[in-house]
Amino acid sequence: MLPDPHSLSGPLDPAPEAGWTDAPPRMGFFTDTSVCIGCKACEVACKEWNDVPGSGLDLLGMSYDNTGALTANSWRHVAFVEQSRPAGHPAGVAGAGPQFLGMPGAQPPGRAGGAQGRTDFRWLMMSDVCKHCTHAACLDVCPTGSLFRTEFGTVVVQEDICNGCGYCISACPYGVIDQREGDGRAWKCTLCYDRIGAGKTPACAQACPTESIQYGPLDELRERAAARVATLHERGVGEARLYGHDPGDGVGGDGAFFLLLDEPEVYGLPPDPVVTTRDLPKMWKRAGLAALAMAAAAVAAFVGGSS
Amino acid sequence: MAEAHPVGFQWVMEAKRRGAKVFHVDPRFTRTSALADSYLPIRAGSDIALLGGVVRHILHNELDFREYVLAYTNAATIVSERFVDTEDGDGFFSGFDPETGSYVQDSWQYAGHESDSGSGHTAQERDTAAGLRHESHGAQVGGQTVRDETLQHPRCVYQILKRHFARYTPEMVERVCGIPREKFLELAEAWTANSGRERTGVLIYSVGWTQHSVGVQYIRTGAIIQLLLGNMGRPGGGILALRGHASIQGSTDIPTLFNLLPGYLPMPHHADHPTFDEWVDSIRHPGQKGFWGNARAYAASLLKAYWGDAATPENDFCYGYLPRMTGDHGTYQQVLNMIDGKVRGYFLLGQNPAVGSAHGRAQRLGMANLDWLVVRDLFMIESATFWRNSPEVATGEIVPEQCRTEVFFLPAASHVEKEGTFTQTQRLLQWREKAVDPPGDARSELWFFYHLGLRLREKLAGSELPRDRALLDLAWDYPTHGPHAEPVAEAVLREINGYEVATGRPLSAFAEARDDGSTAVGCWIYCGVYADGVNQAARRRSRHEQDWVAAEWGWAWPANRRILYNRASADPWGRPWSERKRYVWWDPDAGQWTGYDVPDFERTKPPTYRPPEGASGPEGIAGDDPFVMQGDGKGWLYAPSGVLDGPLPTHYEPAESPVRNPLYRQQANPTRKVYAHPVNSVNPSPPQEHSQVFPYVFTVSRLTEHHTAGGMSRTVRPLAELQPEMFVEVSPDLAAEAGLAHLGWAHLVSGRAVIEAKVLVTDRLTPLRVDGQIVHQVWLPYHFGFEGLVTGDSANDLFGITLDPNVLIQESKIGTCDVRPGRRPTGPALLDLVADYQRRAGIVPGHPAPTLTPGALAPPAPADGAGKGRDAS
Amino acid sequence: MSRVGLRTFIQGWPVYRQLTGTDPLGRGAAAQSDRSARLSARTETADSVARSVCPYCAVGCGQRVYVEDNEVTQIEGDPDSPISRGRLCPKGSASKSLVTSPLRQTKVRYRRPFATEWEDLELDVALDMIADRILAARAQTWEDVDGQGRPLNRTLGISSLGGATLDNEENYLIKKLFTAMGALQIENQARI
Amino acid sequence: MPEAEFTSYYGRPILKAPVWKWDIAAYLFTGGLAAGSSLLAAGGQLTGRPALRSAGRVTSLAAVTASTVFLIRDLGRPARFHHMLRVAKPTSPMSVGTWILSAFGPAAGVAAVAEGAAWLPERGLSGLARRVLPPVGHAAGLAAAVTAPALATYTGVLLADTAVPSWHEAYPDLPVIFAGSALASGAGVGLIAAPVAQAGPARRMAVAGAALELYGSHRVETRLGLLSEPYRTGSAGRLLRAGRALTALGVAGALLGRRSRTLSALSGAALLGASVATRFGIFHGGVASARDPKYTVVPQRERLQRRRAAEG
Repeated sequence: MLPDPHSLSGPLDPAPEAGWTDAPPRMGFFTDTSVCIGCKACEVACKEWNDVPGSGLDLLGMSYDNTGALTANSWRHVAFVEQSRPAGHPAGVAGAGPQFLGMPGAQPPGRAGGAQGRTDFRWLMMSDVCKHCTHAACLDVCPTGSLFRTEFGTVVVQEDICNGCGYCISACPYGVIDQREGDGRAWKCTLCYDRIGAGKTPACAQACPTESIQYGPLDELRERAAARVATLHERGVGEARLYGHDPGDGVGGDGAFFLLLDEPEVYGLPPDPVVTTRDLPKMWKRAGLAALAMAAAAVAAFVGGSS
Repeated sequence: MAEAHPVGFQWVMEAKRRGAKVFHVDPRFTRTSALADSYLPIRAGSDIALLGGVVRHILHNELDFREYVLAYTNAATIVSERFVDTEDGDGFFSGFDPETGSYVQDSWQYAGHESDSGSGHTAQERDTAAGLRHESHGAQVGGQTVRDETLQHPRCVYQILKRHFARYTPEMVERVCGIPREKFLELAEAWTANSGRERTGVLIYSVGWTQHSVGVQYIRTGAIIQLLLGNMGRPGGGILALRGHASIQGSTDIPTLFNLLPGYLPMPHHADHPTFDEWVDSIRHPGQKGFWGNARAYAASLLKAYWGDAATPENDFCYGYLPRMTGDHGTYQQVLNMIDGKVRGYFLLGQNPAVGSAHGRAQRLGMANLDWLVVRDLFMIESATFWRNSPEVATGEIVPEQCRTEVFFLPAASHVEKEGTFTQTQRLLQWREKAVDPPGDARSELWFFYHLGLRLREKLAGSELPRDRALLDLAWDYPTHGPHAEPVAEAVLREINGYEVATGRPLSAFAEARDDGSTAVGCWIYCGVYADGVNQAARRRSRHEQDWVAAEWGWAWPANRRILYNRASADPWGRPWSERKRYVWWDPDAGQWTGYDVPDFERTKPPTYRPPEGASGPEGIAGDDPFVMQGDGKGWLYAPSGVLDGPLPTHYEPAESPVRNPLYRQQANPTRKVYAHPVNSVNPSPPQEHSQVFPYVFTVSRLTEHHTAGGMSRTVRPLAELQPEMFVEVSPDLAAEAGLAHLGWAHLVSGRAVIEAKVLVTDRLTPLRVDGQIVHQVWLPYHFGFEGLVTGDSANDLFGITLDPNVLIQESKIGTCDVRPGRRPTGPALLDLVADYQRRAGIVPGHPAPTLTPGALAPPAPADGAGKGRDAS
Repeated sequence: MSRVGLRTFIQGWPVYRQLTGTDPLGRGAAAQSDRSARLSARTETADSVARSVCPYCAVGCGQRVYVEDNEVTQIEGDPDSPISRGRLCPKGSASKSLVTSPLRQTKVRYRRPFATEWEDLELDVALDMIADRILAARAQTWEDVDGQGRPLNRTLGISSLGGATLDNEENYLIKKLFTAMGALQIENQARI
Repeated sequence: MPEAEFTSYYGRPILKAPVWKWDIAAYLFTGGLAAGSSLLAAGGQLTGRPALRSAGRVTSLAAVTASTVFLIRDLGRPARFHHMLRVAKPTSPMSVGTWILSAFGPAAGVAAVAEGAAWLPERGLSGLARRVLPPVGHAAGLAAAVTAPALATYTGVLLADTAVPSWHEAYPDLPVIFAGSALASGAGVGLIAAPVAQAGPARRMAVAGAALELYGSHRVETRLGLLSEPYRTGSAGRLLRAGRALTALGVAGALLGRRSRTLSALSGAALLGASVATRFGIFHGGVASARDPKYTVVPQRERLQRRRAAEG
């Protein structure tokens, strides 16, 4: 009954499997955080294009991140991580090499830690976005068909359909999609479905001053990303790694994947996300067994014993 | 650069991808530092010590690009034997006059030109911010100079420079700036290794670098390094100044500034320029080499553009109508005059001094003592509502019911509701098309001032008073269009470009300007923007259809040239220094200069051309003199004139510093401009007592998410939410010492004000060990004010008013303060806290410490006083 | 519901499309709504596009300003610009919110001396009042000559401070008018 | 369990906590009750126990009506509830559940209406209805009973088919718990509403249901390693413990109070209470596991390490 053996998990070209005959090549984002300057042009450009309402007006104290997370009112979120690793820590070399910050010679007052002042300081920045997964749990569980796979292989909430049931919000392994207060519906990045339909570039990718956010056919982006990681490794940036690029991962690979400079959870990303749909068949089996048990118990209750 | 010019920063990332090494020097680790290959923490205000160290590293190891330096700079020129360097004058050059706190520059001149300086007492040049005039034309110096091509003569510039910076060793840099030796050497070695025929390096600074009492000398040191390493006039080289407003460059080219007329012609001075001829000769300096020779044509054409038919050769083109300067009429002097009730009316045209200028309290008290104030802006900014919502209303210093200022707020048109040109930071004019009409009463400045002028002329029609002639004879008749009778901006641009009076034909180059009244040119350096009657600034040939210089996008002054002094991108014989760095070169067959850019040289003058004896003006420039605007055609490692506080950059401590100047007895720049007005004050610095009352150094700058005084970002929702509250960044060490909690409150106290801010404890700021003592630095954004979606205290309130001598810009990048946990007091109690600090610091408002450090041996004033010692009246 | 209406309704029903079409699981083509199918970028339906430049810093990034029904509907980077290559920073990207901000003033406001509130004022009346005040201040503070009889031609009774986001044409008229008026004390952000 | 060492983004959750409000937990109960009571009714209908039949049918209709109210009330856009019928997606347990409810609801409704046939007047149209209703009600009752097990257990898949760590990991056990809880609820109705004589099957159903429920809960609270923690701590822990106690009481009361009408009713109420507590306990346990990044990062890190070790 499944159109493709990998319909529920594993490597797949999602648009054709979702019924798009002669679909265009799958489009996506490659976000190279090693050139992100944390300017948040992506956050603003996204809000301006999609008329996304304001999010909070409070200082969060999370370095320069006052947005906090991807929400219904922030479809792009730039994360900031200030890392002052003690000298010995094998942090490897940052995109820009660990920066010496500390005091020359003697130990600065009131500062525990190594004799040499602070070394190995890094300031990681990363523009987070919906992953547009190959296997999108939000899309799978959506009971109204509001969330759907577009011809470009992206995942979009149709605001004219969504009735705010909230299921997608629990299903997303990255914690991206969110329900908007006062509106009730679920909202997230649409990879500018209207713009790419007109042959334009998504607003965030167009604005990004250093092309940390690159838009294009996913296969091309994956090649470019592999080359970029290789270059960085040659230049001694040992801990550059890709995240969400591998079609063999738990969600079949992401439509929007990243080059990170540290472990995913440092940025608030799950280290090994798996689409819940992968286990759905086993779940239905288990439910079936329970249902049979229930029926049997009921029958037994009435058939057995006279009183 | 990633903070305040992020889209420009793409080119740094492009260079980095191609293997360029990026160094970032900043008191605080910023988003630029995050992407730099190497970050150097520096004590704010000690940049000359660092860059001086780089100069020493170059000269000590003879790493300069010798061919370039010999041919294109004044390294070989011999300086007068009367010159005494700061090394021997304990922080003073020769010619210092303690009375006026300024230099007589005669002893600085090249050998044999001692009487040429013509500067007399530079105190008057300081008042008129004369330094700004040299933005587009070099300072004057006489014809031929004595040179020693072997660079061994003890008084050649090369050797003077070597001796001047001899003590700026890596150890001294570490001691003064707090930068570890190995980090400094990493920078110096990379910078010098990246020089020569095959390689260039660029120095990029943001305009905050100028906001120091030694600001111009910062840039001079950068220029010296870039000249020594042969980076000037070459692709991938030079110095890039990143300005903060869309058209700051335009605002000095066509200056709404008190001391300049369009094209950097100086406003006439009542004593120096009583007549048109004296005014013109003071610009052109007869006998000078260089392109300033035809200044008479530029001046006459400007006056012709102003007064049209009324301007005739007979009446010196209405030169008599021009108002005259008598001294310092800068914005800070004006504010002090406002406080003293001397100013009646004040126009604010898209500027918010209540937050953007230094000493916010003085700005607001000044506005409270006006007859009337006209604010033209997009939003209801702090400078329009000071009488109701300012901190001074809270402390009771301004009582709305007693504040007599009549305030007009007129809404302004935004950049999409009017057409016109901006001049961006690379001198490029770009025309903006108009998208929609302005809403409601919003109007452009073009509309407001044109119709204001018409209204004034109507009211003065028939007046016999001489003073009204200037207005009545003004050429003030521009075509208008649209529902609001908006003046046609292209008509104004045509006038700026200049035209032949008889035919109306737009000129194509400033060489066509005449001094006989046959041409009218609004701004001679912009001549060519309307060449062939086409609005060149509106050109939008796509980058995909032209080369990397992209000469057909917009128009750059002068003459659409993109890299100035690009003659230096070829060797003395006109051949490119290398294939890799080919840019402009001599084409012997065609007999002219050619290349990717408009050559910054007379097209057909061969490299072998040598001027005849006594030649002046453009003829005086030799075939190997790339710096065509300089009096000697050479790049100035040593500035015999044009810079008021010394021919060579010297490390002085900022006006407010916790550290004693380790290099010289003189603590701070002796020629800095200080105001003794009661509202003003300067925190004590060593060797004065009580400097420990303000133990910490604070510096301010920008956040990517906000724009200058916040008027165009705190009022815009998607930006306001990105940085929603005023905060102060402190190091963990200072947080521990001062008892500050992350996200808790702190208040900062200076000699002028107390402000509060949320605390962000971060490792991006670190204490520095300077000269044996620990110096803590804190950082503040200066965007916040009391209006808009997000509000906060203004960092600029903390600063006093101390200006640099050359261009009278305020020192608002470094100050001393105290930091205490908790929120600041409110109401009158706030004034008591400031008064208490002033008392403990020995500050008596109105009585600043003397600019000369007691005991600093000022060299005796030159005995013969040979210079034309004209005293300022 | 006419029969034709019913048939189109049924054929439009995603469940029907699941059963008959290429998307049995209802995760793509079958689930697309009419609105999504008709979706288009508002830049494509703009009446006009103005080639402009960002008003914020001095990098001079190119901007395209899309207008529909006399309203700015989108401002984004100009891909042709050799300076910015179609990119913008957060401030430049917020230009639409800047020019359409609800906090923008569109009416002349007037504060009478000693008043505690703003009042409205006609633009033309304001212009007239300002002109009168200029001439009055100018007359009261005019200086013809200095101590030694040399011409001054000026008033120090009027000051001006301009931002550097004004056009060159505007600066030109401002400087020309103030100079002709003898108002010498005009300054701008280039020196702050 | 030592405090697991892990990094996170300023301690913030990686997942979004479920946005469902208490009425979804309440629906878990009413859905189970509807299923359980419809089974009870069908049993009563087939084995001649009218008290069980009518109580079961009426409760089933009431419960399914309450369920519909809870589900629609929880929607962000209640007016668009009918969009649920736009698609039929096997990958969406909620879509499957909607179609189950669409089948079960009317059937339970007709069955319950049939109960009222007796009061209809003889003559005319209503008389016709009086005669037709019982057999129609009989068929409807059976139809409802046939779909009841699906209605009771699909909600287990609904919670499990999310990224919520403690729900997802418990996918083998949630359907069992919910099946047991539904049976116990149904039994509870029987114990309360039916005379002692007819309550035998209810008592046996109660025992079976309790067994399933306790077995499932026990596994969930112990077998999931770190992800069992949210079910043992906080409000979830308290609720599940209360559920266990009430279940034990209910079963004991059902068996011992065989002849006492009030004791049976009390134990029935206890069983209903137990079902509510268990449902809310499971609900809160899952929500807690989404709120703390530890429950996302640590298990995934361990899984990664195991996989990397396996790859060698």
